[in-house]
Amino acid sequence: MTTYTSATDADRQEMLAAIGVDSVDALFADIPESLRLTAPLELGPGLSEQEVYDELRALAARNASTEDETSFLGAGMYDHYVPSLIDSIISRSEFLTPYTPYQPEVSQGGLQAMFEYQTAICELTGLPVSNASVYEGPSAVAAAGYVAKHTNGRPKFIISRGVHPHSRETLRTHAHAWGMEVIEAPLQDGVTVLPELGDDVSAVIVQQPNFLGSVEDLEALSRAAHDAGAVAICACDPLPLSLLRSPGECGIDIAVGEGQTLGNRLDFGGPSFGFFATSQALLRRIPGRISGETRDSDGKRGFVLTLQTREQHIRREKATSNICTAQALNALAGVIYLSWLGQRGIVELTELMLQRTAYARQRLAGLDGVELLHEQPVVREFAVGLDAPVEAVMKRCLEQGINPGYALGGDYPEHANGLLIAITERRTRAEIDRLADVLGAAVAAERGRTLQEVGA
Amino acid sequence: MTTYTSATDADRQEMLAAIGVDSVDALFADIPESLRLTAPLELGPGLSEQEVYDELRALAARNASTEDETSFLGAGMYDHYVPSLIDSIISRSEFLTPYTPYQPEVSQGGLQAMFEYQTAICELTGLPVSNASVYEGPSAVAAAGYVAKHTNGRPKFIISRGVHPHSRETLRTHAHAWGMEVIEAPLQDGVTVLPELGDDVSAVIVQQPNFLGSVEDLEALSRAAHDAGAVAICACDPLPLSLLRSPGECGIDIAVGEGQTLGNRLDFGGPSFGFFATSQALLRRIPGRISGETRDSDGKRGFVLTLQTREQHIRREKATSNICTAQALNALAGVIYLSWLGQRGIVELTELMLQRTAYARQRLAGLDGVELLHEQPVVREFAVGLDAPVEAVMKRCLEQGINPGYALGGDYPEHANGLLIAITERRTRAEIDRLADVLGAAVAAERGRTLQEVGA
Amino acid sequence: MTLSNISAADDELTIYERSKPGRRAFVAPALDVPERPLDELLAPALRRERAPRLPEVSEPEIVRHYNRLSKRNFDLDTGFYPLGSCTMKHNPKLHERVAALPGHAKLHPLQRPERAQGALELMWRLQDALSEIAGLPHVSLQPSAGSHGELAGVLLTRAYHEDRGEQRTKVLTPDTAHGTNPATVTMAGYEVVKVGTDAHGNVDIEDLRAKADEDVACLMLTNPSTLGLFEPQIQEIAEIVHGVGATLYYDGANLNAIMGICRPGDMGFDIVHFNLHKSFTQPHGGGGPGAGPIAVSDRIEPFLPRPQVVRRDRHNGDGPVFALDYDRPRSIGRLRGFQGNFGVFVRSYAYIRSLGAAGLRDVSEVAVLNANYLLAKLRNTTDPPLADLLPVAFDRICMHEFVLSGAPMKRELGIRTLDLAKRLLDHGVHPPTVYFPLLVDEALLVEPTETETKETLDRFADIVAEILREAREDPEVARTAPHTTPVRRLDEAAAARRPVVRQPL
Amino acid sequence: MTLSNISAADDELTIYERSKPGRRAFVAPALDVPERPLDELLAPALRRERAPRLPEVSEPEIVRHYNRLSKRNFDLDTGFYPLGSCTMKHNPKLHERVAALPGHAKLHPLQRPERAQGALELMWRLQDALSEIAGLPHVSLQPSAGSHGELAGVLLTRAYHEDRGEQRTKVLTPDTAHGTNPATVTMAGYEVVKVGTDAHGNVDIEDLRAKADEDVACLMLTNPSTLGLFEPQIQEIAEIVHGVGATLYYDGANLNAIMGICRPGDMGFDIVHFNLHKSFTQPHGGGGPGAGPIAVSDRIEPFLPRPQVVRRDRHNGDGPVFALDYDRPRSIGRLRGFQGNFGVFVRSYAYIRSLGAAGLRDVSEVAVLNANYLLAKLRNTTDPPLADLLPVAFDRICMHEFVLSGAPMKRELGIRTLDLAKRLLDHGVHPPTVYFPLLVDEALLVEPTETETKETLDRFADIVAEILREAREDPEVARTAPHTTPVRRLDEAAAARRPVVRQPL
Ligand SMILES: Cc1ncc(COP(=O)(O)O)c(C=O)c1O
Ligand SMILES: Cc1ncc(COP(=O)(O)O)c(C=O)c1O
Repeated sequence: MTTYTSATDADRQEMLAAIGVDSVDALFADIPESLRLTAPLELGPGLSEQEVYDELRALAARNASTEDETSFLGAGMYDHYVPSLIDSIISRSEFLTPYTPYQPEVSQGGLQAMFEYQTAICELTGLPVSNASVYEGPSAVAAAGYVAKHTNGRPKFIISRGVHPHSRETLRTHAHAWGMEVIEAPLQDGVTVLPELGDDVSAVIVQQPNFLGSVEDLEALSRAAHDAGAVAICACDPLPLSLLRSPGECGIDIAVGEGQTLGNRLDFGGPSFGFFATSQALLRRIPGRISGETRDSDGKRGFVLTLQTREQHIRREKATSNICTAQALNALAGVIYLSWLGQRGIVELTELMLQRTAYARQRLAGLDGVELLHEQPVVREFAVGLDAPVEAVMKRCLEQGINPGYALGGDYPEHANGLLIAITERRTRAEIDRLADVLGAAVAAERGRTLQEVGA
Repeated sequence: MTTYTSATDADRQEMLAAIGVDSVDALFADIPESLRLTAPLELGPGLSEQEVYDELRALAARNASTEDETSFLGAGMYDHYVPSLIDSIISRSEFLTPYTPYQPEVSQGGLQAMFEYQTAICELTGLPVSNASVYEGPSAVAAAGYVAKHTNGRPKFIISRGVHPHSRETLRTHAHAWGMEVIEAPLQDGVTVLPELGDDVSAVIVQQPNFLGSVEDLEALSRAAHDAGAVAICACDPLPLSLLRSPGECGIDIAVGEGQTLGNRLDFGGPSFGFFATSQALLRRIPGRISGETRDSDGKRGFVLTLQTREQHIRREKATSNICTAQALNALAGVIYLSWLGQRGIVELTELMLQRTAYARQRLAGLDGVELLHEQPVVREFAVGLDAPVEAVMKRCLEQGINPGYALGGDYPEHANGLLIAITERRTRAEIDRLADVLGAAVAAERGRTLQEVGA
Repeated sequence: MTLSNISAADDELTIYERSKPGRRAFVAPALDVPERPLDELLAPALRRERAPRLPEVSEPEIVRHYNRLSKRNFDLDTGFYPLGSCTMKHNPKLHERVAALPGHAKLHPLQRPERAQGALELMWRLQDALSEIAGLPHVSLQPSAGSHGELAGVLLTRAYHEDRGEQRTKVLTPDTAHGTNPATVTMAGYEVVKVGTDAHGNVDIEDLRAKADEDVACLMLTNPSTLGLFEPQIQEIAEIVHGVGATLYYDGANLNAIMGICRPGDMGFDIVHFNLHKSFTQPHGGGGPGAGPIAVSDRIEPFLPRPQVVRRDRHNGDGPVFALDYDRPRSIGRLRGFQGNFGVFVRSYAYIRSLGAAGLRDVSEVAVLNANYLLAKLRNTTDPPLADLLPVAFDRICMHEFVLSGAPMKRELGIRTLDLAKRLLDHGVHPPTVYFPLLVDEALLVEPTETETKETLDRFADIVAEILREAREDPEVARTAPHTTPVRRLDEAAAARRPVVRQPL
Repeated sequence: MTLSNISAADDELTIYERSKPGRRAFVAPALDVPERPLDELLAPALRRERAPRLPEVSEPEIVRHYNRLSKRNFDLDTGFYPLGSCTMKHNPKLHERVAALPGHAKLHPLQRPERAQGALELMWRLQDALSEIAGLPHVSLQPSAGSHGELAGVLLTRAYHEDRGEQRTKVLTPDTAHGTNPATVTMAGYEVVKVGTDAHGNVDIEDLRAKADEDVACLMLTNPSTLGLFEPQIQEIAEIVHGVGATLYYDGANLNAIMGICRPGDMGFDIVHFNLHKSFTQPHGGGGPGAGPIAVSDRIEPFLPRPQVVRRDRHNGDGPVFALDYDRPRSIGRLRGFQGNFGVFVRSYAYIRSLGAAGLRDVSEVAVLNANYLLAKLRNTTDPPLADLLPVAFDRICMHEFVLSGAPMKRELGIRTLDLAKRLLDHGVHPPTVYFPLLVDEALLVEPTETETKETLDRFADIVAEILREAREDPEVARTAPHTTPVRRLDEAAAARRPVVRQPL
């Protein structure tokens, strides 16, 4: 059994003596006899480090990672290259192990990094204020809804069907507790069409680019929201934002999003981080930590957690949110990644994805039995419809070592055989060509089968 | 193309202006025109980080590592479990990136670690003095020979055939330049038999346990050496030393060895480190760095590189060795590993290997067509002879995902079908049983084939 | 002798202040497809005029910048970190290694379940272990942190009551509760009602009785409480709460005191959250990531978040398969995207496997032993008399942490708890949690954890004594502390008055 | 205000001083075979009575101990490290990642070649690249460091001459040579003969002519020299050396100045060693590991160490196979075990692939540009007049490094080069190499490398100026420096007088 405690038997005896009790059990006297466990927990014996390593390696070996297949999966998290310097920095114990920086004098490293992070997020979103991170993308959408609720107290959310299904469901989970209604705005030709917006609408929530990959007309959407006196909320994908008009320019009040693509690994969905940026007007309603600049008693610049009167530990039931531990280390990876990309690099990276995605879209559109679900401009992801059962087609592709993407049918019954395909900088032309060949063959084969069946 | 330089075009112009030349070429004016390259080197274009990573991953994938097969390979380097804390400590830039500690006031971390390391090596070898590391095992044997040469100036080395073949060859490479003769002492029943030792013998060199796994009678061997006025040198394996009588107890003058087994990965043979420990008498003849305790101007304890008058940068042609850069980071891994094992742990680990090795030896000895090459006591490794062509047998085992060990024939023609098998704590009973089954079957099959051939 | 220091000044630049046009670290992989005009792919009207302003720096500059920044942080691998309620225990290095295995780190969250069996089985086994530890049959790993787990718990409570046709309006929390409890209650659409604490530091049973009525949906409790005291009347409390049909919620932040010793489920709790980044060693990362799984009783199970990791036995004897079950009609729905903070699960699972049942129990025994020893050590210090200057808030055997009051110290020596905390920084020790719980004047909440040595505890007691002796001579030293940190005491008020929350460019 | 510091004292314990009986980190895997009596497996006579005394510490203690120790080191990722002759350039983080891939890190050195094709191909490609950079056709990767490469080179020289039936006795080295050069000559069984340096810092050709005779086996040269100067008469030198039938050896420690600009092979060198831990970014590790591959001409090739990595083309068109060639009858034999420091090869290969031909040339251009800029910046500093106080040893355009003399500073200001070096430590900068080369009085050898920014060079010049201004006011500050380091100036003489080289237990 591994142990991380240092108390030797001699230590224990000395310590008990100092306390003035004769056994460790005596320390648990406050626990009613009837509640004390008499048998050990059913967890089995502890193992040595090597045994645990071997067990976890065996489990990990039963997962097909992006190293084991050519993956075109995206749909909210993406296979980007994570530069080596991120691991080497965030694995430093000084970043990895401290708690939330409650003692700023010995936490300047973390606090300054948060300040740098906030600056970069403001630049990406075109908004003046960012917090230091929230949990992740979909819960950030709900958190934005909570801000809207407090801002205008109206009973309805209008959310586009172009918003990630997980975000929509997460919002619903929360809205129910707030006694609020969630209405979905449909997509037409791949982009959002808003219904009439009455004065009962608290917020309009869209995604940029949306779940099917389309670039939305953010300006029109936020104008519509504002005309109705509603808060305009946008969930956005940070890398495409390097090319697209920013939420801020388009009049969005709250921009949130999933930060995984900024230097965080996939980790089967987490931990990553959510970003949360707002207009100046909403500064004091933001959830979570914010790092702010100040001076020390010698007049030297320093950073502290600021505007804490928003937070649970000060305001308790009146807090703007209950969030406490967030995702600081993942946000740190985010700002390191953005510094690594740099002002020109982020554009070059996104343009590379834009070009390869356009190439892939064209290649696939040219296949028999494959057509585009929409013709809207896209950046890193696009959707196609197959004239064959998508499940069977995917199985065939997987046998060739290609994971062709995300099947849309579950979330979009109207696209029963829809497939969402992501092209990051990791996917080369050769891999895209291979996808086209394999997918084309798989669709042809499946159509053949269905025809036969019909024939039969 | 990746770049790690920060000089922008503007920087370059400013810098050239400050220097007072108008082009970078002007800085190379001292290089004769005829020597200046006019065409770029034929190395191809630089690549992005992700492209280099992908290329190296592809290369690495073409190697069968200890994760890809069940390996019983040893013969000088062993598949031990390297605890996670070693990576996390030695990957800290403060240990990874500094140069040799020429400025002790800002190198106390490295220097104190060396001091701790030297202490642990002294404890393992039972000798009073250790340096801070040499390159690796075999070159350490040659380095020990060099000390002996300087000590008595005699013309002959007697080296046991139980010493690692690479060590013997490395010694020969050096001895030739020193105008010295290298005579090999044979093995009988797996242990060294020394010839008559005359007064022309500079040093007697043995290995513990020897290359065939046998525990040698170190005391008898060093007594013989001393009786002839020769230096007694032992190349030893540090983990078995936790159970075996130490070289110091046995009268050995110089104990050296390969340090890979102490917390260093296999790395296809390097980098690891060599350790080098001696009697007090040889203190001033030791090669390489030594960390020593001293005081600072406030009287505080500190550590410095000491006895530097032995070294090349002070003594130049009179130095005890030419070594400069050694293997500090690997030796650091070594002392961390020894601290991790601890006084009891190192014994527990070695006893586990002892038991499993005994079990494996018995299992294999029981197989038809497999017999032990010797009956001597062993710790982590033993040798068997096969009644079948070893090469063909190994191929069959490898097809089953088992690498059965090291074929001895190349180094020991007298054991044409000999196999050297190592059992570390990584090899479980289940794997040993599997080895027995697979090896047994392979030998049987090959004997069958040879019989047929004979029959035919 | 005055020492100028140019390098220090350089230490304080931000990454933006290091930026210089034309510098770069990233280079893009070669464009390998026919290039099409940008306007064709993205009409100018859709594009931003100016790229976001990001730093322009080389790899060496980035590495040095963040490396130096890191040295301006205090961390757990550097020194003692007795931050009460945060369980700053050692983070085993093995956990980082196994979390980084490509099969974990590079696994896409939407990978098909049949191609992610290892991950799903790991999650299932972790659920199973947490269920055993909590003494409750069902677990959801989805919540991202403790407060997220609290929200899940209260939303489950709502779903439970609504399912029974009840509309309850209030949630009870003790006045010792952590801030996230009341904040969660509000966020879940309930009204907070405070329950008092009695003279022994326990829940004021009478007050509880008075306030527990049919409008109460839930009582949220931390046990041991934030005072570090085990609630001996917990069974009676459970009866009262269940008596009015409310649920009993367990805030698991303090679970480190009782693992393998007793179980919330056995105490009558309906819902428990775990802080995997406390009791189960996920490193805190300077403010996350964490994970806040919840364990619940049978009656709460139908409402658990979607999806649930389930194990299905195959009848062909092929061994079980693990799946994501979305078919949960009464579920409260999702709380976040995908399956939760999987990387955290890997670490906590490795921890539980390493220690096993006996190891986990030993964790709690030593955590409680260390706390009581440090408390005794402090109280037995006579120069100065710490028992008088820093009295323990409630004079009882404590669990894994204890609360001192700095009020007498403030009166006698003229230094506040904050000053003591800041002066501790000069001694290379992280201060305990200060001014929490609110109940205690000038509170210090001290949690040593089980991974600290007796020597470290002794040193801490010596340092505290030394600081107070020093204050007796010259309180100014502590009042103006810290003196040896990268920056001196920072003006938080000024920061809040004129917030500068991003770098002006 | 005096600040006591208990924690600092604790910082200074050794791992042995932290040891406490019964503590442990390691636990053994379960014994899964029938246990046999120890005496049966190892007779008592073979066993040691007492186990080696190793520290008894827990994982948290080990981690904290070495983590804290690390903070007592200055390192390249923390600040400027212009240590002349050591090429302290940035160590790219990618290299650590690729070196750690299991296919590299967990590959046994005796793995059968057909199952290690990736590793052998990588080595072959690295040989190929180094051969191209050196301008010599054959490469051996075996030597473990620069001085090991030197030894290989001189042993090759011996083999070459002996093969031709010659017994030569002397090796020439310039008086500016690094200490490893003469030490190597002795170790290889030759006698050292020093060649002088002329007024311009070049090899004294007349002296060379005088000493170059038929007994000379080799001339070892560093070009650029340890003075940071390129030897313009190199071709003439080659003629002289080859004229007497000797070999010309190139110490590659300074290769960083000329990569892609000119090649030792073209200059007439027969043997070159590389320091992969200098020019090719292997991190120094506080004193290794490194690697010192050698490149040689055709006439030296037959004597290269065993084994050589070779590429064999298959005739079935299957693409090449890579093998270890042991069949080299005239080889000098092995210099070490196995195939060399493979982990270092992986990093250096990754470096060469990342930069490519243009990138490597840019490295040398910027290395030389940075050095000349810093030199100019220092010489143009008027307060104080650094050109007078710290004059450059030879007034020429330098290559990647340059030598200053602290002699005037010592005369005028009363502080020695050593004092300046120690005072630099207080400014968070690592000093240049001091008192080498021996030729120059109070020498400072400054090598900025190409990965430093102009701002860093400017700051360094400012710091030097500031230290000298400070010394003008009060030389005592520098004489007693450093003041802000973990320890103050250490007494090296005392350490050597009564050597304590291990912890007494
Ligand atoms: C008692 C208690 N409850 C809840 C929380 C909130 O947990 P988290 O920070 O993971 O959201 C904390 C964290 O400090 C706590 O101490
Ligand atoms: C000029 C010169 N030659 C040779 C060496 C020796 O190289 P190594 O330390 O790798 O043995 C050095 C190292 O400092 C050097 O500077």
